[in-house]
Amino acid sequence: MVQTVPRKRIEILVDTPLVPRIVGKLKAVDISGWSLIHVDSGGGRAGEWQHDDVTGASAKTIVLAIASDTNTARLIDAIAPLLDSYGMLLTVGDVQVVRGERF
Amino acid sequence: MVQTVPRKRIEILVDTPLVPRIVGKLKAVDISGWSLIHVDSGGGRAGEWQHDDVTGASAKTIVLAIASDTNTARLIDAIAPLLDSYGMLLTVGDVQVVRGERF
Amino acid sequence: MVQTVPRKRIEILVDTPLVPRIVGKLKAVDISGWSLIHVDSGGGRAGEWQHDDVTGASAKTIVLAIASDTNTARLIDAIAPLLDSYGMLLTVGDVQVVRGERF
Amino acid sequence: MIADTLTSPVILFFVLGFVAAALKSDLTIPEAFAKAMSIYLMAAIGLKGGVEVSKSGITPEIMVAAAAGLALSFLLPVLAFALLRGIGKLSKVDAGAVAAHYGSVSVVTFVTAIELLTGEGLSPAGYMVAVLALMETPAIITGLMLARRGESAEGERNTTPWHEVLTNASVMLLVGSFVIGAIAGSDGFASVKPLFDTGFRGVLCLFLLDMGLIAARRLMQSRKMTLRLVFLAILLPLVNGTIGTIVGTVIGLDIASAAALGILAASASYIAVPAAMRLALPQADPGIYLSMSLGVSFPFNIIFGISIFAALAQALG
Amino acid sequence: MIADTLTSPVILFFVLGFVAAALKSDLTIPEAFAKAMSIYLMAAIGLKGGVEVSKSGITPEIMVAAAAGLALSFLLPVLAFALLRGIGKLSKVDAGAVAAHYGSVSVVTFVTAIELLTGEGLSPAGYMVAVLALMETPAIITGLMLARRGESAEGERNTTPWHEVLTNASVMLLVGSFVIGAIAGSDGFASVKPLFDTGFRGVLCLFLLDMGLIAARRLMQSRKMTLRLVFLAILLPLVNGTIGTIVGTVIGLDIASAAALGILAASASYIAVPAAMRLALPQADPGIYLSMSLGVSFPFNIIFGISIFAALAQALG
Amino acid sequence: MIADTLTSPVILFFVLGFVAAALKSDLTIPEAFAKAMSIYLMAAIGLKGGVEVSKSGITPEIMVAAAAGLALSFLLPVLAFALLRGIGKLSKVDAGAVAAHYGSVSVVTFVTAIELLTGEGLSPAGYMVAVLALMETPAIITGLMLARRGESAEGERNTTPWHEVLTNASVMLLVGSFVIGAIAGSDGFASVKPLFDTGFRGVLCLFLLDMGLIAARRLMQSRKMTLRLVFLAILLPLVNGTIGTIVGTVIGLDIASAAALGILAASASYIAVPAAMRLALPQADPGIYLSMSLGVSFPFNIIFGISIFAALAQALG
Ligand SMILES: Nc1ncnc2c1ncn2[C@@H]1O[C@H](COP(=O)(O)O)[C@@H](O)[C@H]1O
Ligand SMILES: Nc1ncnc2c1ncn2[C@@H]1O[C@H](COP(=O)(O)O)[C@@H](O)[C@H]1O
Ligand SMILES: Nc1ncnc2c1ncn2[C@@H]1O[C@H](COP(=O)(O)O)[C@@H](O)[C@H]1O
Ligand code: NA
Ligand code: NA
Ligand code: NA
Repeated sequence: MVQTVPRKRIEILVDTPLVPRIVGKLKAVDISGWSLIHVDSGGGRAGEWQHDDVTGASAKTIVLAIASDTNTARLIDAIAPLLDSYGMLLTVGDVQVVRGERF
Repeated sequence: MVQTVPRKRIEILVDTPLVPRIVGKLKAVDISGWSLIHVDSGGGRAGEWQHDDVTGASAKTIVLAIASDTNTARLIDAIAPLLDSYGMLLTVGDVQVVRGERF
Repeated sequence: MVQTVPRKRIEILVDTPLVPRIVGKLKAVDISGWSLIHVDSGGGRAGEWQHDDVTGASAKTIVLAIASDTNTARLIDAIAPLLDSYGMLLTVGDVQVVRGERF
Repeated sequence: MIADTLTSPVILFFVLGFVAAALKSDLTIPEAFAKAMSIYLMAAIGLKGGVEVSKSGITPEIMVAAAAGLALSFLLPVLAFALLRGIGKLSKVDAGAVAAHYGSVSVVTFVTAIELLTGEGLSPAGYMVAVLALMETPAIITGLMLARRGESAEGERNTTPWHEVLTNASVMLLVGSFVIGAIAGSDGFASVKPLFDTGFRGVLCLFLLDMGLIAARRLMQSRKMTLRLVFLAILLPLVNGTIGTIVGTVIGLDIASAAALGILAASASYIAVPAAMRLALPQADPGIYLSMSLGVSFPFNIIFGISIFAALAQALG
Repeated sequence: MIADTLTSPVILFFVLGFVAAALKSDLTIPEAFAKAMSIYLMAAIGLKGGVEVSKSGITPEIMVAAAAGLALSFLLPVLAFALLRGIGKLSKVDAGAVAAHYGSVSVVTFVTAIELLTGEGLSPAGYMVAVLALMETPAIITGLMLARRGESAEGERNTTPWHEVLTNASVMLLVGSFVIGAIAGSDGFASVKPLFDTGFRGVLCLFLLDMGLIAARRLMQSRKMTLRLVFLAILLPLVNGTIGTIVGTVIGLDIASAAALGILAASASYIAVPAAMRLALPQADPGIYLSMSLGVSFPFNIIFGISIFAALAQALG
Repeated sequence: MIADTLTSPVILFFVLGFVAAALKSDLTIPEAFAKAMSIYLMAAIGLKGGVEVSKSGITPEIMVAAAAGLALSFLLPVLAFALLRGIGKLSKVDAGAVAAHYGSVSVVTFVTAIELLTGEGLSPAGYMVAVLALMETPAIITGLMLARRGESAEGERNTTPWHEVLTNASVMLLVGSFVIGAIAGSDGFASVKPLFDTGFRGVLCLFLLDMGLIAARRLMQSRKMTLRLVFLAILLPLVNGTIGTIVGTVIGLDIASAAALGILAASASYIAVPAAMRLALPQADPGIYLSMSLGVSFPFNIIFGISIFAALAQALG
């Protein structure tokens, strides 16, 4: 069977206007790539939002990144101080990655 | 290092017209938030579907919710009876959440 | 409490034009269904891309499939040789599936 | 008329879409563009209908046509249900769901009919837009009653989604722009006419291109269609359309409006009713009702039905 | 004018959207369609403004109007800030963020005003488009200064996102098509006029339909609006609009352009400024500034504000 | 002509997009809107071409032009391949992939050329749309053959995606609407002309705005462009366009059609061919072929190429 390596699957739900800042943090801790997943709408304590409400300011996006344990820990440390003011949601899960040496 | 807490990552793939019902169930079991992820198309035993086929009735959406173990168990119990007739797909995974006390 | 079964959650990030090929592989190893998640943009070693750049050729899509361990292993073996030339990213995680006997 | 129909760009674009999908071309119309076009088409016919009614006022003829439309939408599902159970061998739940679709209407079929009829010098009355809006929902009630007859209320009982049905997008948009047209009148309409009138037929071409793609893909991807169901998806428009045209003639509508009523009766919903059924009858199989209404009846009505009921109305009128 | 306003299709579509959302209808306008319409509207008014200025050339009057617009955008937030702190009881950060919105402008309010005023025979000068573009950003600077006054630079200091603010989409598009219109002139514009001129009012109807939906949903989903804030979201347009109209009259603008300057001052941003605030003041609550500008002030300006400042300009002029 | 070109709104919007992206503005055109516009543009030119051919019938001249187009598309990649290997230092696989792009065509470049040429009183013949459609695919075959020459069939051999190539969206849409135009003729076209003719140039402006954004972003985000490749992305259009214009003149086309053939030869695909290459040659680097065709050759052709080959055709004709 093909070799797999354990990596972290990081999901950051964040206001769309703030995505470039998050991507900046990812680059700063040497995470090599990211993908932005389209979120249509959502709801939480602050009420509900829809992607399609002209003012891009209330839309949210999921930043998905696969990273090594070390880089993940560095990212969490870098991002944690922003979590409250930015209203972010950050989850980390375990995955196996095929040919994952490059992450 | 920043503190993380273990939580459940619940993914429910469901017909788009039924999403409000699922969100109702989430609220009923005190899950505080949810996000809807855009699914473009898919296929299964009942054939294939595309999001862009005018009749919204065949589109599907992923309801993503991060929740505590207790709330997750309550949600599963609440939703399980509907799984067949609604044609849903419900998965639960483990994640670490940063500053996750509020979930 | 409702019964759940352990399954694999497979995520394949791949160039949109190649999705039909991946779906063909899924069918070939008897994975019963799949869903395509919309990715808006991303970045990696080869630079950045956006979904909205007229030429569909640089867009990427996530193929999501829930499958049994056996089928997952067969899929990985079938897809691994393509990983490099196709520029794919393949991750596998563990999830619990409700009423998952059919996967 | 059928020859004119088949060389009209509107129909030819539908055929192009159908052929492209049958050849498995990757041609697709972005969802947002298709929705934009359908919003445009509904706003445009609503406005135009309202402007016309602002001229005539609410006449007894309008009331009669409205009553006829309501009655048809309430009653046609009963006949359809019988045929779907008898010939189609469908379960009660599936037969009820399908019957609701055929009692309700398809906005695009109606719009296409208006364009083609008007091209033949047969303009249906403006108030038919209001009849269209009225016919969208009653069939849902009848269909649900038929599907649930004798059903004991066990488990999580799915109640009728009244709210969703009464405020559904196309009813709001049609009724709303009809009212706006009636308030604004010809003068108020003049300033928006370049968009809503001049471009109409061209937009309809592109929209039918998409509908051709969708209808053909639906047919090819469906795993639920039996020959019996295909047969019924042609029989029901014929039966319903004939009834509708006769009713229209009997209540004294002009030829064009009687034909339009026939086409409304013949057409089957594929947006509002499926959404309602998914909520109220989740156990009914969408593969059946969508394939029948969208995959078979829609193309049949566009290509043949419109001409058939126009001819029938002329023969009767 | 208010009676004409209320029977104009443009406003009636806005009302339709508002009512549909209030009834919780599932009517929605696809995001891509809404963005497409707003790009179209901005390109169209930019072009038309530029073509007009290509005829008149850059006159002293234009320079004065531009200076007045800049000054208003810089200074109006100061007054707003005081009212938001005093009456609204907002924190310094929230008050600064909201003040920036009210100093800046709403393109759609401006476009709707142009249409309604022109319908009354009151066409504002073409260069007001340039004034619109100039007024978008200065308020952001003032708002940020007010929010941060006395703040010690602790933790991750959020710097002013100069680059994002100066190159934001609507500024680029308005200024760009203004310049294109000025270069192309009437002759160059002739070839694209069918799209950018003829269809304009109809597109505005559909866009305001969407804005009605969005404004009402925003109001209903908000959990942050207090009566005080609703009151302020009506008071601020009245105060700012009055100041703007007076300034316009005093500096010698024609009646229509003075009214337009009043409406610019009254209008509140809901695209460019929220995006900038999210970056520069992430701790400010979007629930407050979006609900005020989009949920209350926008509808107020569209339905009442335009008529009010038109009447004021006529009274003063 | 170049002076007219540079003050045409069509080109100025392209420049605006390019500048906005270069300034890293957040201005973007929603994907669905861009696709909608490209569907509209293709349907419109297909229809117009078909209507014209419905008047002239299929003449020997058309057959000759079609044959010339096919031959160019088949053969131009051979020369391009040599230059890409020699000057560009590309691998065989990358050179074959790039060569296929330059043998094929860009619909938008063609459409822009038609508009600009027509503005100068030089209308290419209607059948050139058919030539455009014919030139899309042959280059793919040649490019793949060149890339695979001498390659041993090891591993998972990637076969030519015949089906995808032959039924690709733009071929279906161009050929389909061409046929519809030919069937409907002038009379049938009249009813849809307001949409497909009147609005055309305005839509092209907005579409080129998007293309400007995309071309500049592609250039800036690319990490694969060397000076040699930039040079080739300008040389290849010049060489191919000169050959195309000469061939057009030699086979006896009128000046405008010869210029159009030159522009088709000069233009490089960035939709159909990249998709085919991704499937058939996944190991070729999309960063190279997209940056060359979309980032360099497309802007070059739009701004300079069209004028150059128009001048050349006039000099030769
Ligand atoms: N438990 C959750 N699971 C998934 N998404 C959430 C959750 N809580 C919040 N969200 C998302 O985050 C947004 C803001 O949440 P809140 O700050 O609680 O209003 C919501 O609108 C959702 O899109
Ligand atoms: N570590 C990662 N996490 C998430 N997505 C990634 C990652 N690396 C690459 N990607 C995605 O894969 C695409 C191609 O990556 P690359 O081949 O490194 O340029 C990127 O543009 C991203 O969309
Ligand atoms: N194993 C699976 N993994 C991911 N998505 C699935 C899977 N099975 C089904 N789906 C999704 O659920 C939809 C309905 O599945 P089915 O009921 O099997 O036709 C499919 O069209 C897919 O979008
Ligand atoms: Na019917
Ligand atoms: Na203002
Ligand atoms: Na070429």
